[in-house]
Amino acid sequence: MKLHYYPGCTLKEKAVALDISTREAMKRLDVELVEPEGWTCCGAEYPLTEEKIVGLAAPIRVLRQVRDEGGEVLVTTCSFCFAVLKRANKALRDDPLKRKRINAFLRDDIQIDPLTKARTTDFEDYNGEVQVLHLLEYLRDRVGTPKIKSRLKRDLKGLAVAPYYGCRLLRPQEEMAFDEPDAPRVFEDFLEAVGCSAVDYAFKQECCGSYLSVSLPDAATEASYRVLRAAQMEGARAVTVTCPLCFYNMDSRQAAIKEKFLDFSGLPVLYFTQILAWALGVDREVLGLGEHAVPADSLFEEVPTTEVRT
Amino acid sequence: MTVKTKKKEDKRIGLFVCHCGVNIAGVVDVKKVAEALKDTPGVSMSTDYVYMCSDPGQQMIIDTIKEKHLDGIIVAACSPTLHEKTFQEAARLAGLNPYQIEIANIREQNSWVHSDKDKATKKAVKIVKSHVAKAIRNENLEPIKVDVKKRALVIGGGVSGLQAALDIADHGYEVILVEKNPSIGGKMIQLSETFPTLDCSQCILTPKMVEVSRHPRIKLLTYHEVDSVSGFIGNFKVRIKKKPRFVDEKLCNLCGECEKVCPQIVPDEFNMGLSFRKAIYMPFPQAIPGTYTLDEDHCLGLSPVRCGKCKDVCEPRAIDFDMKETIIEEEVGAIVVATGYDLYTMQALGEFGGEKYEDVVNGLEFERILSASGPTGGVVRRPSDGKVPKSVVFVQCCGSRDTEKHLPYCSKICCMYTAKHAMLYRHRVPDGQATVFYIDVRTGGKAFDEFYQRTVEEDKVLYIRGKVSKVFKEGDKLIVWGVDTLTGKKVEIEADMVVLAMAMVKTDGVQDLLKKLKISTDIHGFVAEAHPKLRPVESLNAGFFLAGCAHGPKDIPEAVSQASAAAAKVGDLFAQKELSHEPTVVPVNDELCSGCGICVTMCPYGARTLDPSKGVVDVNEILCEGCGACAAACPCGAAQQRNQTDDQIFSMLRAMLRE
Amino acid sequence: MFEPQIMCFLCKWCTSAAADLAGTSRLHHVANTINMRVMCSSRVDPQHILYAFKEGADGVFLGGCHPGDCHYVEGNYKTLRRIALFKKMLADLGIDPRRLRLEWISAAEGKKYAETMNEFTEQIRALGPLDLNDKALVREVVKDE
Amino acid sequence: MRVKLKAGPEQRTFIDRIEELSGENVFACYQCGRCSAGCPMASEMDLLPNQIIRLVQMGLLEDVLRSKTLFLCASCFTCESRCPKGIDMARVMEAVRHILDPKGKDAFGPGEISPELAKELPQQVMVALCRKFAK
Ligand SMILES: Cc1cc2nc3c(=O)[nH]c(=O)nc-3n(C[C@H](O)[C@H](O)[C@H](O)COP(=O)(O)OP(=O)(O)OC[C@H]3O[C@@H](n4cnc5c(N)ncnc54)[C@H](O)[C@@H]3O)c2cc1C
Ligand SMILES: Cc1cc2nc3c(=O)[nH]c(=O)nc-3n(C[C@H](O)[C@H](O)[C@H](O)COP(=O)(O)OP(=O)(O)OC[C@H]3O[C@@H](n4cnc5c(N)ncnc54)[C@H](O)[C@@H]3O)c2cc1C
Ligand code: SF4
Ligand code: SF4
Ligand code: SF4
Ligand code: SF4
Ligand code: SF4
Ligand code: SF4
Ligand code: SF4
Ligand code: SF4
Repeated sequence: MKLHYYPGCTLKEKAVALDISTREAMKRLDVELVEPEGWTCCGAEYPLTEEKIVGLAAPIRVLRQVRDEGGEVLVTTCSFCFAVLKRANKALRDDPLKRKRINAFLRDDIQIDPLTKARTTDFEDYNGEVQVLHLLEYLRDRVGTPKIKSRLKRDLKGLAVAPYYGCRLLRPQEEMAFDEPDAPRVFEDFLEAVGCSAVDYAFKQECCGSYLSVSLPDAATEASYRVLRAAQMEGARAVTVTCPLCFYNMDSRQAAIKEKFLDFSGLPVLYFTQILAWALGVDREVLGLGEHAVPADSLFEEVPTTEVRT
Repeated sequence: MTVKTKKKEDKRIGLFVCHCGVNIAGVVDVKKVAEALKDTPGVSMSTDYVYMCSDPGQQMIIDTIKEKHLDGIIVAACSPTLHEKTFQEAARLAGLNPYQIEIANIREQNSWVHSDKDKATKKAVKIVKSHVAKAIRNENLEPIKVDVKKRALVIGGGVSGLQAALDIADHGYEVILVEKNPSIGGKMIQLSETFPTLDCSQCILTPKMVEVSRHPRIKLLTYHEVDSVSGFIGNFKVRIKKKPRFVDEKLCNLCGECEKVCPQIVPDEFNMGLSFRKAIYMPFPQAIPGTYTLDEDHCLGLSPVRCGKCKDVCEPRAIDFDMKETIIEEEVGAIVVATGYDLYTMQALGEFGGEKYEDVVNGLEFERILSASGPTGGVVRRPSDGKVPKSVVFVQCCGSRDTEKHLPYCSKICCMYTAKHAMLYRHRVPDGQATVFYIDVRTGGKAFDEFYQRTVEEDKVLYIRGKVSKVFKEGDKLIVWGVDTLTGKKVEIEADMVVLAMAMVKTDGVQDLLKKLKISTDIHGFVAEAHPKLRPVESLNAGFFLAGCAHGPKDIPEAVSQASAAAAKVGDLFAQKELSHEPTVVPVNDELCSGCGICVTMCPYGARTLDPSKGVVDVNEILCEGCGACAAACPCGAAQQRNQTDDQIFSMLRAMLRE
Repeated sequence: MFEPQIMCFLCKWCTSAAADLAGTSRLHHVANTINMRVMCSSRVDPQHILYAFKEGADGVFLGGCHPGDCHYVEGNYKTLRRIALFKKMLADLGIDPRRLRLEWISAAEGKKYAETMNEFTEQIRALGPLDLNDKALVREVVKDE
Repeated sequence: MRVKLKAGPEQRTFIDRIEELSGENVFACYQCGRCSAGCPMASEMDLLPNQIIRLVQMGLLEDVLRSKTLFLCASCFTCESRCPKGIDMARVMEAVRHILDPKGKDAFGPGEISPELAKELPQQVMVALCRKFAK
């Protein structure tokens, strides 16, 4: 089965592991991921004031492309991309004025050839037809736990993993609308489906410092430390994330964290798709574990994962 | 009810124009008005007089009605709110049906607000003419009369229900009190001490409970529920379901042997799940009626094959596994709804961890922890490990005043009970720290603010103005993240226990009952009052009264006042020999009614129902208050208001507007 | 000067009481209005309003209790919805919807009542006499005697 | 220190502009402080989120525009998810940033990222940061 998939720019360069593990895992669930032709960066941040709405043009262009290619659903993994695509899509569905303005904007962009100034393609307004889903949501609602379970090739023996939602996946609830921000289940259910045990800890939905990582590295270090330590105190052997920025803050910053907070001893960080792919039998070499600052290899070695006979 | 009336062509109408000294006559040429209408069809005489409402004025009206055999009169004078009753009475004395009297307001709405004599006179003529048009079409009416069954049903055995039942019974009427739980007492019996005086709750409530159980005119039905209600004010038929208790109340001698042998352990509702009871149990020692109850949902199986241990040890043979649900029928004239409240679930506020952490409790749980009869014998111990907490954080407005995600209203009592909790905790644990997070402290009520001030000043409770965002656990401590908006500091507190002042919400499941009663609620599911200021203890639906927290958040003093007020209103009703009701209602013309049901949805009182067998609407005239909303909505003209029919309105408009 | 005729339907509990209060307070106002007292603003059927226009009213006023204060719970909400809808229809019938005014005036607002009467009369005066150019259409909609 | 409150049209324009840009009713805020209580960045801020909105209510434009807080908000929506009045503080912050002197210095521009750091950072963070804080 073919499914439209938006990797986003980070996955093409810095977070290749997230991209590859996603593809490999989905293959084993009979899903072939296709990228919308000529996709561009979604803008990373959803514009929060009414005057910046041209910022919607980028994500809407992607969504329109998906629609034009006959896609009904678009999945993403990166929480930032997901938030932008989903919110932009909803804004267009709900607000006729935005719909008009963005389409007018995109119409110029597509119909007029910049050189010949001739009209090129016929343009059909985009009205929010495509459904934007996060891969976790897709796995929960479209693939389903029974199917995932039936395809498992390795037994992770209840490996204690702390799910980290961060800030973009569930909030604002009215727009993201797929789980409760303060009592979420979707990540836990995923981990249990692949054979891990989900660690319950108080910081799973606290922010890791996000983009302040650059302008205010100390604050991000501290924020990430709080998350990691809370997970570790509840017995987690690893933290799992959906977003390259969360990954960066929690993984690359660990050296700085250890320097600043002596009580912290390090905790591997994994993309959720790496766990999924591993459980589905993908070879370790393909998982991109080399990108990690905190070695996660040992985790896969040390945890006795036995092959499930099929 | 209509009485035989003359056809409009045959009617003889008399017109009496009042001078009101110079009040009217100074601006309106009253003689001209009387003169102008003399020849209007239907008018058989017209006259003017200086003071119509004076004794000679009234006498003149009476005499003229008799002499001239008038079928209706128009008094053109002041506002009908002033003297309509006066002239109706005069008409009655003259043998005229009082619904044939029309008052044309030419004073307040004319002579007093205009100075141009000519315009005012012309306007007066139009006003009077319109009443002539109406009067010739008025019907003779009689007030609608019904009997009253002088027995009341009170639903709910909390402090409100108990008070209402006692008051009504003391007025001399019979009362049936229905309580769904095995014992009466409601939430109040679970409280430790009560603000603002700190009386022990059980000490003040148990005597009332005993009084109810012994009152010769109160029939107490615990473990019962209302199954259905039909009829109308003064004449309700109620079916009440008796849930099987499996223990004969009269035989059980409270020996407790059954409880000892019962193998089934169940969380104890009375102690808010902080302790356990057996499947056969007494809810609490002072429960009324004093009997054990077998909880069918938790018993191993009500049969000697499955268990039957309790039955074996019961010497008086009180236990009967074969008891069945039965239905009782009663007739009553009034119903008091006193079904109380519940607390909002802690689950709804995931960020506070109420469902996750044992030591995050709600207000009622803390009441049990404070109570001398509670699971810890009155020593403050936290649920997880029984340790005495040295730091307790109280969070106010949990779920209340949250328009966005929870409940928009203020729960009204939590500021007071939080102050009480903090104070009592400090009394019990003198070296403990109590911290309260609040947004506003609302302590309106007699001696309430003094109580709160005492908590702060004498018991040194730290009040922090800000809302808590998150509670989480680290080791065996709870960490509370809040803010002090007064200093602009984000604060973090380590606590051993957190008490959440959860919002008061409608009783779980009460909507089913209210649907059976067909009474209106507000958007939060509390019973709606007829008027927020002037009829606060009556439902909009005639014959229903409300008391206590069923109507909305309130404390005990208010709940009890409301219960007594509701009882007084029931007394009012029962003091009448029969009920009489304005006949200016909107009946239905079966021949015109298409059965579309539009009017049914318009009626705020449920007076109209669709009769599926006849395919037309059925109107209960007792319930109709005569607002006319249905009449305006009926597309077939089948709903006509008595003495304000569409025909009358059109003819009045013609009289007013046609030159 | 054009003297408009204005027909006012006033609910018994609030606006009619306000009109009485304007009287007891001697708040003089224009004599162009004439009042009919109804039990509730929701008693007024659009037919009545249309009929008033047909019989010569240049403006029609409808007064009720403030939202939340209706003696019959929510009659005024029903009126509000009904009138909003009806205004659209008026335009179709060629009657300027501004000729119909709905206002909440409580029993305590005698002053508001008097001022509203003045103001509305001026507004109608400015609009000029109602010219029912499509009387036939109106007649079809309104039943006659 | 005592501030003189001016309830003039200038203040009103500022408040209206914030409301228009953010789409939030700033007067709905009843100063419970919950936004600040849960804000992950509050400890770095000179004014707490609830103080920002309070100053907007009072029309104290200068104080708001001067605050470091505007550039410490991570748009994490924690406050939004818990605000009892449904106010999205991230939007208010963005609105205020929007009316900051357009010719002023970038709070944080791409130029401030060293090439070494840029090599390591995920692309999204640079895009996001510029969107938020650059002119
Ligand atoms: C934590 C806490 C502390 C408090 N402390 C104080 C205090 O110190 N001082 C004070 O003045 N107030 C206090 N209150 C408020 C007090 O509890 C209430 O004002 C009072 O209990 C209201 O009584 P009620 O009879 O209206 O309702 P309830 O006590 O709730 O009684 C309602 C009764 O109706 C029954 N019922 C419900 N539905 C049905 C049905 N369908 N059929 C039959 N029966 C039904 C219930 O089982 C219950 O017995 C406190 C409240 C809380 C939550
Ligand atoms: C500024 C203000 C605004 C308010 N607004 C509202 C509001 O919007 N909504 C609301 O619900 N409530 C409001 N209230 C409260 C409301 O006024 C009272 O609740 C209500 O009036 C109380 O009525 P009462 O009959 O108890 O007392 P009163 O209205 O005080 O009546 C007492 C009567 O007793 C008479 N009297 C006194 N002594 C004697 C005597 N020795 N012999 C004979 N007669 C005597 C007095 O002359 C008076 O007529 C407001 C109050 C204030 C001060
Ligand atoms: S054993 Fe029988 S008499 Fe004794 S408490 Fe139980 S039911 Fe009552
Ligand atoms: S029969 Fe039921 S109630 Fe009796 S002892 Fe057994 S479990 Fe308990
Ligand atoms: S009574 Fe106090 S604690 Fe309760 S909702 Fe109202 S303000 Fe909040
Ligand atoms: S005294 Fe009056 S103004 Fe002050 S808090 Fe109480 S109710 Fe409010
Ligand atoms: S007049 Fe009013 S109360 Fe009577 S039946 Fe009609 S809608 Fe109901
Ligand atoms: S609206 Fe008129 S026609 Fe329709 S059911 Fe009611 S009375 Fe009958
Ligand atoms: S949480 Fe909302 S209401 Fe409370 S202070 Fe912050 S913005 Fe205002
Ligand atoms: S969105 Fe900004 S203000 Fe709100 S909690 Fe996050 S960082 Fe703080």
